[in-house]
Amino acid sequence: MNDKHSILKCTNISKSYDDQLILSNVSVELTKGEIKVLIGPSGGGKSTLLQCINCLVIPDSGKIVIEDHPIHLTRKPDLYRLRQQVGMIFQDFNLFDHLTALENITIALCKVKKLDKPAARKRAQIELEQVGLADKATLYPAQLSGGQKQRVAIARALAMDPKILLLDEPTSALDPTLIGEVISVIKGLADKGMTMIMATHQISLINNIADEILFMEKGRIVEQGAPSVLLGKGNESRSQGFCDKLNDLAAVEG
Amino acid sequence: MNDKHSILKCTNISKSYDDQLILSNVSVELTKGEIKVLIGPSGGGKSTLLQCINCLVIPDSGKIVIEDHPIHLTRKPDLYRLRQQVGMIFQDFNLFDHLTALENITIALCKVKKLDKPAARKRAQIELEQVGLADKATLYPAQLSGGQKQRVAIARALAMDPKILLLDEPTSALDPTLIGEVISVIKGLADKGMTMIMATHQISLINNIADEILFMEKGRIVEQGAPSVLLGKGNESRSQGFCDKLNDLAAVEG
Amino acid sequence: MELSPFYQELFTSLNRGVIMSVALIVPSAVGGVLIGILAGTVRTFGSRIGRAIGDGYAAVFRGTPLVVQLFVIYFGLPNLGIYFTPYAAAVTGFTLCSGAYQSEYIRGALLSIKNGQYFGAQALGFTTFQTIFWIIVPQAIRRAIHGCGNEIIYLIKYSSLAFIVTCIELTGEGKTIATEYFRFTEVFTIIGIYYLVLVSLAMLILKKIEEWLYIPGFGHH
Amino acid sequence: MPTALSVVIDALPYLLQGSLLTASIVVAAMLLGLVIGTFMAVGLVYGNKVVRYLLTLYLWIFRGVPVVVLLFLFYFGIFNFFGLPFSAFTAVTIVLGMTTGAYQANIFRGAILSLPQGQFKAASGLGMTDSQAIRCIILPQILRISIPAWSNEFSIILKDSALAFVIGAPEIMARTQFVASRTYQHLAMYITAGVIYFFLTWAGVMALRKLEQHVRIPGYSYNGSR
Amino acid sequence: AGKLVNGIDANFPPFAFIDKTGQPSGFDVEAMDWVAKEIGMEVSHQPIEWDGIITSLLTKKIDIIASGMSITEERAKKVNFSIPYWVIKQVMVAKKDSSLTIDDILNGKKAVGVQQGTSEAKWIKQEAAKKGWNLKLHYYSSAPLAVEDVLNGRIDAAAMDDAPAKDAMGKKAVKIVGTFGMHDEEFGYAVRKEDTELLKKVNAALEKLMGTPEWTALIEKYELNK
Ligand SMILES: Nc1ncnc2c1ncn2[C@@H]1O[C@H](COP(=O)(O)OP(=O)(O)OP(=O)(O)O)[C@@H](O)[C@H]1O
Ligand SMILES: Nc1ncnc2c1ncn2[C@@H]1O[C@H](COP(=O)(O)OP(=O)(O)OP(=O)(O)O)[C@@H](O)[C@H]1O
Ligand SMILES: [Mg+2]
Ligand SMILES: [Mg+2]
Repeated sequence: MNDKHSILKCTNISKSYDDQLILSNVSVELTKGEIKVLIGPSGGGKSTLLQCINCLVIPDSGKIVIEDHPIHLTRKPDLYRLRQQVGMIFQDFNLFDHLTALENITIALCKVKKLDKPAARKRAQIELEQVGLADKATLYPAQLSGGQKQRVAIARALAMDPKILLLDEPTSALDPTLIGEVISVIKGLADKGMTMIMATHQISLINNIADEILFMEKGRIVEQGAPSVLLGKGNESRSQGFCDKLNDLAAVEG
Repeated sequence: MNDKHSILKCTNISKSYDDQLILSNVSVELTKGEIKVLIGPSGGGKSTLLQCINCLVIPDSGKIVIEDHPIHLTRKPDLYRLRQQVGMIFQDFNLFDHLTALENITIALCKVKKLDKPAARKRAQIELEQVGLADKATLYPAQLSGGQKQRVAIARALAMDPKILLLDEPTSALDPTLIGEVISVIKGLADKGMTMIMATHQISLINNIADEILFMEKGRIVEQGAPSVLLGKGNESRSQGFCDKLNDLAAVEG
Repeated sequence: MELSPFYQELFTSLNRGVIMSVALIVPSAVGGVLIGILAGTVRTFGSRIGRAIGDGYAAVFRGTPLVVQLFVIYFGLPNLGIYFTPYAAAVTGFTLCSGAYQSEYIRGALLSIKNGQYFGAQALGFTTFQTIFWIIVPQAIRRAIHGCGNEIIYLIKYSSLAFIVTCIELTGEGKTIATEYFRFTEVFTIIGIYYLVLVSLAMLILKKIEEWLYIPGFGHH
Repeated sequence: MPTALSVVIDALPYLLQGSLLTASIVVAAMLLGLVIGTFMAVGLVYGNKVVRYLLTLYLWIFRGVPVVVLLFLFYFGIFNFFGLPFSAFTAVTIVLGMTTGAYQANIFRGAILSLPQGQFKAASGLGMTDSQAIRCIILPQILRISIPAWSNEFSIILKDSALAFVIGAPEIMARTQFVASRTYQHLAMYITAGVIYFFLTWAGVMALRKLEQHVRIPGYSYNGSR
Repeated sequence: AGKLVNGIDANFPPFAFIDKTGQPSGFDVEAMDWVAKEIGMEVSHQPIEWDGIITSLLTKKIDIIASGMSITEERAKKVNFSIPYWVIKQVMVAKKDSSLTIDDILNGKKAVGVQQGTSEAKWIKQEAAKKGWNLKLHYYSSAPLAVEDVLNGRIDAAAMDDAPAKDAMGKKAVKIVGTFGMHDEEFGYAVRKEDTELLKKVNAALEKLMGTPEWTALIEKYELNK
């Protein structure tokens, strides 16, 4: 397979709410196995961009092409197909509160992938094991710690065999003591070659797995480059102030 | 004033819920200006201990003495007096949602300290300035960011002129980008000589301001000592595993 | 436009009735809300005895039909030497019944306030009463306002039961004309329109109150 | 002159027969209301402009007009006009069902809006269609949350069912009046009716409590069930 | 044989009421049974709210009203009446131990109860305005309730038909003070305007019944002439 061939290509995505332009002509391209990280100040449009990519928010204009199939933004079946191929992890997990950890995974397998019950359960069990939660299968979200919830959410997304994973600040709703477990699961995915695009300010994630950082501000990607460049000392660009702050925070933490 | 004289002395505090012992014979003593930090695994009893100190949770047994006045745990007026002298900052702020930032501070001054309205407003304004929020006085909690909320909560506690401040994981509900502002306010308080006892896993707070670390596990203080000792490399005690993890996390963050 | 004698008489009566209706509804609605707040608070935070009394009150007045309550108040209490005028009996019955339902909405709202609010106030040295009165209840009222508004709309429609205790309001006046002329369908349709107007008016006022009490972070989604 | 007690005892079987009618009207109307309310709530939240406008109009009329009036309009007017041969029982059930449907729609709408938006987004994110997300994720949650409010609605409809007599279905209240008119024991009869209603309400509320506990999920502290 | 549904106001003893066993009973009910048999039809008696009784007739929910209905001009515009079968007088009822006279009641600033919507209510109101009576009218939802309040002492007297007044005398500590000058009224059966065939048969049967000893026996049984 040609690794340089793009698996996802979003071109000139724009979105506004009530006359306010939130995203203006943003383009992102991902090749297989690539990992991009979105950083930038709050309100910069990171979450909106991620949600536009799998059309949870329908862009006002722009083109989305996944594995050479262009997506019709107005055709529901197209959107459903897109979302099956693009998994998403949210900041606050969004597990289905009325279903157990296992059922959270099986329900999509049954309804969307049309697996039968036993097959779905088998698959779900495997995914839970992968994230180290085989023994929590029958617990409800309210009975899980934050870190465990996020790991179930990851398992749920992976069970759908997504081509790409979108992660929106996957660790920022977690207690400092719980972040570690989620980081290590994400690192594991990176090692296995999962294609990902994530918004995060977790320095350890940025430094260790990102192929490229996209710095977003006021709805535009104002800067992009390898972590070593953007976070490097000599960086004199627009994102400098922000990157310095990130570095500072990391220093304080140390 | 004799700085070595204890300002707060809790002796043999025990507490159980439904036959489950949550705190067993915990004793803590604070001298003026001293800062103690509680660490330990989740469920270890840190929050419960803090809430026992100002009797939000009434201990089953034990003695609390503040500035040489023993507190009768069964006499409501005693409890109200104790709480006026011991300020508390919560993990999730607990601002009064129906009052503006300013009113959050004035209401306690008016109702508890019986100040008249203008005096209370004046005092509240001063406290808001101290935490850098003079311009947010008329906003409601829902309109403030997490960091701002926590700063209002700190201002509200300080307006009551507490002898001691209790802080329960004051930064752990905050986005990484918002933690900094709260840390710097707390550091400012430490510099001014405020007596504090806080539960936190924020390495920068522990390293920079703690006089002593108390390591809590299963309702007991199993270890205590200066940060340099407990977090030092050679520590071979019961808390070792946990402290290593904290150190690791800090390293990862760097 | 000349109205036929039937319609002239009808509208004169209905207009007189609607005044009586409003005179019944307004004090009952206000009284119901006040009792609801009191009873709801006692049922949530009261002592064991207070809670038992509050729960008993709510169970009786929600469990039995309003007609029965009115009947007992008006025709039953004289046996104990207590005489209510028709108007007083109607307002008393409406207020007590409405208060019972309101207390349920208030109770739900009180329970939905996170206990952090309670702790926050306690930690500042508020007494329990101060905490409930200044911190919890003002928030609960804002949460409960939709339910309370619903109950007031129910009250408007139930006010017609005042005829049981000889208090003649909108429906009563209409019925009198309707029985005289035996033209029920027309009369009831017009009564329905009157009520629709009353209810719409109430919704408007409730909306205003809601806006007036509005605070960022409450109610609006 | 018969004593109040003997009148009540004599009338009890007759009243209890009436409570069977009352109970079946209430159960049928509440179920019909549940179906109407569920569909309407979904339409009110997720529907397009026209749907929302029409449903709001329905809400406004059915909440604004007294049930007696609606009953008259439907039984003597609309059903008659279209030649629908509904019995009094069916007619009352339909009208009460449509009325409570409006109130239930409002309850469910509130519940849907109180769910975190993320639940729907997460379902969509997994590739579920909108109707799958609503059926599998949204409805199971909001129906649970709504049980306490639903029990309020139940106790209201239970008492509204007395209107059935307006079109000739003699339930508890009508029977109470019949006996009172014959015996002149009004007070005793009304109190008896009150007690019967009280127990019916109590039975219904308890059953709903049971249901609520049965479908309870860890982590929810639904109102009114500590 | 055809079927007839007779709508009755079951709160109007002794003409129509529900007996101890829960069956419709009363003077009108038994008379109607006889009439139906005579014209070769089956009859059932349907208790129905007075408010809706004429509408029910017009919309064919019932076929005839034989239930103490006064023949009035207004009603005659909508339905056809049979021949009158009973003359009813309007009387005042007061407490048994009361010493009030009719004149006291009309001119002594007394409180008088009437059933709302009845012809006596309308008549007293009009005459009072014309003749300057200073009584104060209270409106009740039924005559028995007015009697109830006479006993409670809230009102001094109640104006009502003589038959139910006699019925009340048998059951409560009240007495009839006397008539108060209102014209007598006549009861008749009501049928739909288009049912001329039915009306003819009913009239014939009714006329025949009134000539038989059964008629006097019925009057005896329900104590209409006491
Ligand atoms: N549904 C919406 N309606 C109106 N405005 C919205 C909506 N969703 C987002 N916005 C606005 O879009 C802007 C970008 O929001 P977005 O959540 O994408 O930012 P972000 O970069 O993810 O910020 P954060 O770091 O706080 O998550 C913000 O100004 C926000 O207020
Ligand atoms: N109201 C309560 N009823 C019953 N058990 C309780 C109650 N409050 C706390 N506990 C239990 O007491 C134990 C200690 O809780 P506590 O909140 O003090 O721990 P902690 O050290 O603060 O943990 P964390 O780091 O998660 O905040 C836990 O096992 C908890 O489940
Ligand atoms: Mg975001
Ligand atoms: Mg804690």
